[in-house]
Amino acid sequence: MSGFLPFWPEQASAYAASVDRLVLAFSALIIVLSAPVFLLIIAFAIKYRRGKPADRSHPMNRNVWVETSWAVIPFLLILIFYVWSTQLYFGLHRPPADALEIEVVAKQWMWKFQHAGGQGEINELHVPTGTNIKLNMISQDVIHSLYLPVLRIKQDVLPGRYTTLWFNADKPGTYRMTCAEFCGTDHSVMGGSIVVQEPDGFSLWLETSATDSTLAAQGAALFRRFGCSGCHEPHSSVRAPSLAGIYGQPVALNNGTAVIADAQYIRDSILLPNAQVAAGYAPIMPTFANVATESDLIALTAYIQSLATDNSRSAPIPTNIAPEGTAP
Amino acid sequence: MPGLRALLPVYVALLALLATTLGASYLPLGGWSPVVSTAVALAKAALIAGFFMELRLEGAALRLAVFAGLFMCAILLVMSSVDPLTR
Amino acid sequence: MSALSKTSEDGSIIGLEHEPAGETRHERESYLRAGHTLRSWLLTTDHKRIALLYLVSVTFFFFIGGLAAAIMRVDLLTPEADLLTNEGYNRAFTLHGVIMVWFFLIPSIPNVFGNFLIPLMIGARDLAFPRLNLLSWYIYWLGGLFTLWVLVSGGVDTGWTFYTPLSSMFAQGNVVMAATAVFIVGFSSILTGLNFIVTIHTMRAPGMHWGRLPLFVWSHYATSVILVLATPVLTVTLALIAAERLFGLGIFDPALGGDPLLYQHLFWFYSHPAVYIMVLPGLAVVSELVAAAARKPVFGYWFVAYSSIAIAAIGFLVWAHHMFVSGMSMYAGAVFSFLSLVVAVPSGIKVYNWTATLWKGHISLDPPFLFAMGFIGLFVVGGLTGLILAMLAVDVHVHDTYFVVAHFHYIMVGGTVSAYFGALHFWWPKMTGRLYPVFWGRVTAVMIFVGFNLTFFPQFILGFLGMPRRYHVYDQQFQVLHVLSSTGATILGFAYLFPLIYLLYALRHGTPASANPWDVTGLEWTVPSPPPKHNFERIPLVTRKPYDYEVEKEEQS
Amino acid sequence: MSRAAASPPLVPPAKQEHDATLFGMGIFLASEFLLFGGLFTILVFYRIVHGHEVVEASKELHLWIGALNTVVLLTSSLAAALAAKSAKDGDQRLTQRLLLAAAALGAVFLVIKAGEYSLEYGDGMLPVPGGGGQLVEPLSRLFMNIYLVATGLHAVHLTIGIGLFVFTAFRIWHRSIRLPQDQLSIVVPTLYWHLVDIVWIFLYPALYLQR
Repeated sequence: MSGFLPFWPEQASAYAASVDRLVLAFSALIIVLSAPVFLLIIAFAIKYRRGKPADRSHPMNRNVWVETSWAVIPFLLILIFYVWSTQLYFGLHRPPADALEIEVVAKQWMWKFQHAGGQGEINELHVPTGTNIKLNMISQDVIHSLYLPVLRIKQDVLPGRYTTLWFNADKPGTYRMTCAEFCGTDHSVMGGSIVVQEPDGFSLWLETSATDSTLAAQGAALFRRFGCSGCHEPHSSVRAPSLAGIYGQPVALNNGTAVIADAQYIRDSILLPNAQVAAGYAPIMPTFANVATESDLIALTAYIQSLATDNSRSAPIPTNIAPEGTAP
Repeated sequence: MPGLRALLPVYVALLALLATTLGASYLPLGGWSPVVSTAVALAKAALIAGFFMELRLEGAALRLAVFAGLFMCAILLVMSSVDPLTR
Repeated sequence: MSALSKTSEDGSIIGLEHEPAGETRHERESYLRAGHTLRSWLLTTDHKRIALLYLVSVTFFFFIGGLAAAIMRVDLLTPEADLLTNEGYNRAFTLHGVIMVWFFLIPSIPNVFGNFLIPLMIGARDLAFPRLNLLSWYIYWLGGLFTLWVLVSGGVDTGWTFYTPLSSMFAQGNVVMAATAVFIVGFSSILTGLNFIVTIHTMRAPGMHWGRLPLFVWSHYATSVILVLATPVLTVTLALIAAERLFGLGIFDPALGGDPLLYQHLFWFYSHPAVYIMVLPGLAVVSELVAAAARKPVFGYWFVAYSSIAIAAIGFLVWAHHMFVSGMSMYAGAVFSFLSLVVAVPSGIKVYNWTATLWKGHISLDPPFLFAMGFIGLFVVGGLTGLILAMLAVDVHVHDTYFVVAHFHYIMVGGTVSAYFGALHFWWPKMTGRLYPVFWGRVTAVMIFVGFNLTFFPQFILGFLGMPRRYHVYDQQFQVLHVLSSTGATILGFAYLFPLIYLLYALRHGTPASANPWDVTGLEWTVPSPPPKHNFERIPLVTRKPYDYEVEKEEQS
Repeated sequence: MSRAAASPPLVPPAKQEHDATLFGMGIFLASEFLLFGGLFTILVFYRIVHGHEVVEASKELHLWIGALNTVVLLTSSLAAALAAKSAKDGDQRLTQRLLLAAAALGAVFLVIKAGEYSLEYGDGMLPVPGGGGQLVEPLSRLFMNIYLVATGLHAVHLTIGIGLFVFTAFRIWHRSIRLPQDQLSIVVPTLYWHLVDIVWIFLYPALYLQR
C-alpha cells in the first residue's frame, strides 16, 4: 500500500470492504462490456486497412435485433449492480440506534469534534474499534465535506442543517481525513486524521483528555449564561414551555401540526424562535442567532437531551400549561 | 373590429377562470389548493396560446417548440421536488 | 513534406462519384476572397466566415484556459504549496474551469464546425438568421471580455460551480463579474441553438428529409435543444447569485433561511445537460469521421440518430447525480442514480454501432480517423467510469476526488477535444482550401492519445486512493502519480501546439485542395474548397441517403 | 448523392421566411419561459420545505390588486391579439391603435404594480433598504425577496414589450411597415406580449394564491 506506487487504498471497516467488492465486481463487468470495442477497433483497423485485400462481402448496415440486444443486455446487467450499490447507500443513511454519537462542527478551515463526555478535539478524531459511531455534523459557514477514505465514506456538512455519517471501524491505526467539498482559500489544508483505537485505548484516551464537565454540563452552563433558564425553568416569572423530557418527543405547534423535538428542531427554535412555536405559547422568545455558535448549540442540545434521559419517565411532557404562556 | 367576435368569448372565459381561481383560493382545499390554481393557470395559458397566439393554426414545429418549453419546465419542477418531498 | 494524397491508398476502391454540380463548372469566388477588409470580416453574415471568427476566438480561450492548467500541473509536481499560494491555486482552477467550459468546450464544435457545416450539409445557403449568428459571436466576445477582466482584476476563487454560500457570501474575488460573464455568454448559446434548430427545420434542400440528414446534423439538433432549454435556467440562477451577493437576497443562504441545495439543483439542471452540449457535437463529428474512415454507411443510422435525441432528453433527468453526498434525500439519490444508468444506454449504442461500422470497411488511418479512433477509446473509458460514479455507494467514496476529475476530462478533453481536432483535420481542406502535412497530423493524433492517457489515467488511481479534487497541498504518497500526470500534461501541451504550427503553415504553403480530398460523401464535399460565398449556386436536389458508399448500393440492388 | 435542382431564387421564399421567423420566435419564447421556470422551481421548493411559512407570507400580499392587474394584462393581450388579426387584414390604422392600446394597458399594469410596491413599502413588507420593517422572520423576508425578483423580472419583460409595441406603432406611422405584407413585424411582438401575459398567469397563483 505504502510502496512507491500506491494502487489500492487501505480498508478500515467491513463497509469499506463491501464497497471494494462492489468496485471490483463492477469493474469486471465494464471490462467485459468495453473490451470488445477496444479489441475490435484495433483488429478491424488492421484487417480492413484501406487497400488491403480482405473479405468484405455482405457487410450489414443495420440489424435491429443486434442493436437492441447490445443496448438492453448491458443495461440489465448494470441494473444488478444498481440494486447492490443502492442497498449499501441506504444502509449508510440508516444509522443504528445504539451508535455512539460524536458532534462535529466544520468551519473555514478546521474540524471540531465534541464527545459526549466533553472531550473536544480539533482536526483529530478518536474512535474505538468495533463500535457504531454516528457523527452529527453541521457547518458554521460554507459547505464542507467530511471524507474518510479508509472507510470509503463522505458526507457534505451543510450550514444550517445537521447531516449524519455513521461507520464501524475495525482496524486500529491513524488515517487521513480531509475536506472534500471546496470551501475557500485553505481548502487544501483542511484535513486531519482519524485515530482508530482498541476500546481500551480509547477509554484511556477519553480519561486522559477528560475535561471538567461533560457536553451536557457545558450546555447547562450556557443555558444559564444565555438566560434560557430565566424563562424555561419551572419557577420563572415568564411562562415558557419546560424542556424536561422534550427531546425526541413530538411537540404540538400552534399551527396545528406537530414536530419531533430533535437536534434540528431545537437548533432552529433557538435561532428562529418564532418559526415553529409550541402550541399555547406566544412567540416572544428573542433569537440567539448572533450569540450562540454552532458548538454552543450542540452543547445546549446535549443539555436538553440529558433532561430527556433524566426525567423521561417521571416528568409529564408539559404542553399547554397556561393560556397566557410564552415562547418555546 | 375583425376577430373581436371570435376573441371576445375567449376573453370572457379567461376572466371567468380568473374568478374561479380567486374563489378557489378562499375555499379550504388544503393540499389541493396549489393543484387547482395550477390547473386553472394551465387552462388560461392554453386559451391564450391557442386563440390569442393562434398556435392551433400555425405549424406543428411551432407547437412542438412551445410544448417543449412547458414540458421542460414541468420536468424541472417535478424532478427538483423529488428531493424536498422525500427529505 | 508529404502532402495529403487521395489517390495512393484508394486502390480498387472507387468512392461515390458525384454528379457534376453546377457550381464547379465555372469558377465562383470563394468566401475567403469575398472581401479582404477587417470590416468585411467583422460585419460578415456569412456562416462560414463567422465560423472562422469563432475558430480564432475559441483557440484563443483554449490556450488561456490551457495556460491555467499548465500552471496547476507544475504546482502539483510537489506536495507542498510552493509555486502558487492556496488562494492562487484556487483562482487558477476556477479560471481554468470557467474558460474551458463556457468559452471553449460549449462553443467549440457547434459554433465552429456546426456553423460552417450545417448549411453546407443540408444544402442551404446560410443559417436561417445570419445576422443573429453574427450577434451571437459579439455576445460571446462581450462575455469573453468580462472574463478577461475578471482575469486581470485578480480572478475568482469559487470553482466553476459557484456553490453557495461560498460564492454568495464568503468568496473574495470578483464573483459578480464572473457570473455576469457566464450570464452573457449564455445568451450567445441560446441564439446559436435557436438558429440551428430553425435552420435544420426550415432550410433543408429539396429531398433532404430527416432520414437523409447526416448524423452530424442530428447530433447538433439535439445539442441545440439542450442549449435552448437548459441555458435560461443557468441564466436566472447566476443572476440570483449576483443579486444574492449584492443585496443579500438569501434564497440560497441558510443564514437567511435559504437552502444551498436548491442552488445545486438549479445549477446542475443546466450544467449536467451542458455536459451533453459539450459531448454531443463530439459524437456528431465522430459519426462522420467513422463513416468516412471506413467508407461505409454508419451502422444503424436510425439508432445512432435517435440515440442523440435520447441523450438530450434523458440528459435532463439525471442532474442530481452530482449531489449524492450533498445531504439530498436518499430516495432522490436512488431515482437519479437509476436515471443516470439509463442515459448510458444511448451512448453505448453509439459506441457499439461505430465499432460495427468499421467491420468490413476500407479503413484509412489518415489523421482525422486516428483522432476518431482515439476519441472512441477515451470516450468509452470516460463513459464507463461515469457508470461507476452513478453507483451510489461507490460515488460516496470517489465523489469530489481526482476520480471525478479524471472521468470528466476523459469525456471532455479526451472526447470532445479529440473530436474537435479530428474535425479540424477533416474539414481543414474544405475550410481553407489547403492540404496540410498528413505525417504531422498523425504524429499529433498519437501524441494527444498517449499524452492524454498519461495525464489522466493516474488521476483515476489518485481519486480512488482518496485524493480530493481542488487540493494542491497533498499527502506524500500521491506524489509519484502527480508527477506522472504532469509529465503527460507536458506531452499533451506540446501536442496541442503542433497543429497550430503546421496548420498555419499549410494555410500559406499547403497544396490547394480539391473539392473532395478525402473522397467521401456529403453535400459539403460537392462544392469547391473553399466554398463560394453562398455555398450552392443551385440548391441541390437530394435523392439518396447519407454515407451512400458502394456497399449501400450493393445491398439495395 | 445529389444533383442540382431547378435553381430557386437566392432569397428564400416568403413562406420559408415566415415559418422560420415564427418558429424561431416560438423557440425563443420557450427559452424565455424557462427563465421563469427557475423562479417557479424556487417557489415550489420553498412551498414544499417551508409550506406553512410560505402560505403565511403569501397571505400578506394584496390579492385583489394582483387580480386587478391580471384583468388589465388579459385585456391588453386581447388588444394585442386583435392587433395581429387586423394586421393580417391590412388595416394599418386599427393595428396601430390596438398596439398603442395594448401598450397603454401594459403601462397601467406597471403603474398599479408600482402602487402595490409602495403600499407594501409603507407596510414595511418590502425587503429594500428602509422598507422591510415588518419582515422579522427570515422566511417571510425570503418569500418577499422571491416575490420582488419574480415580479421585477416580469416588469422588465413587460417594459420591453411596451417598448416593442410603441416602436412598432411608430414604424407603421412612419410607413416602414406596410400591411398586410409586413404582418410578421406585428405578429412577433404580440407573441412576445402573450408570453409575458402567460408568465404572469402562472406567477399570480404562485405568489398571491398560496393557501
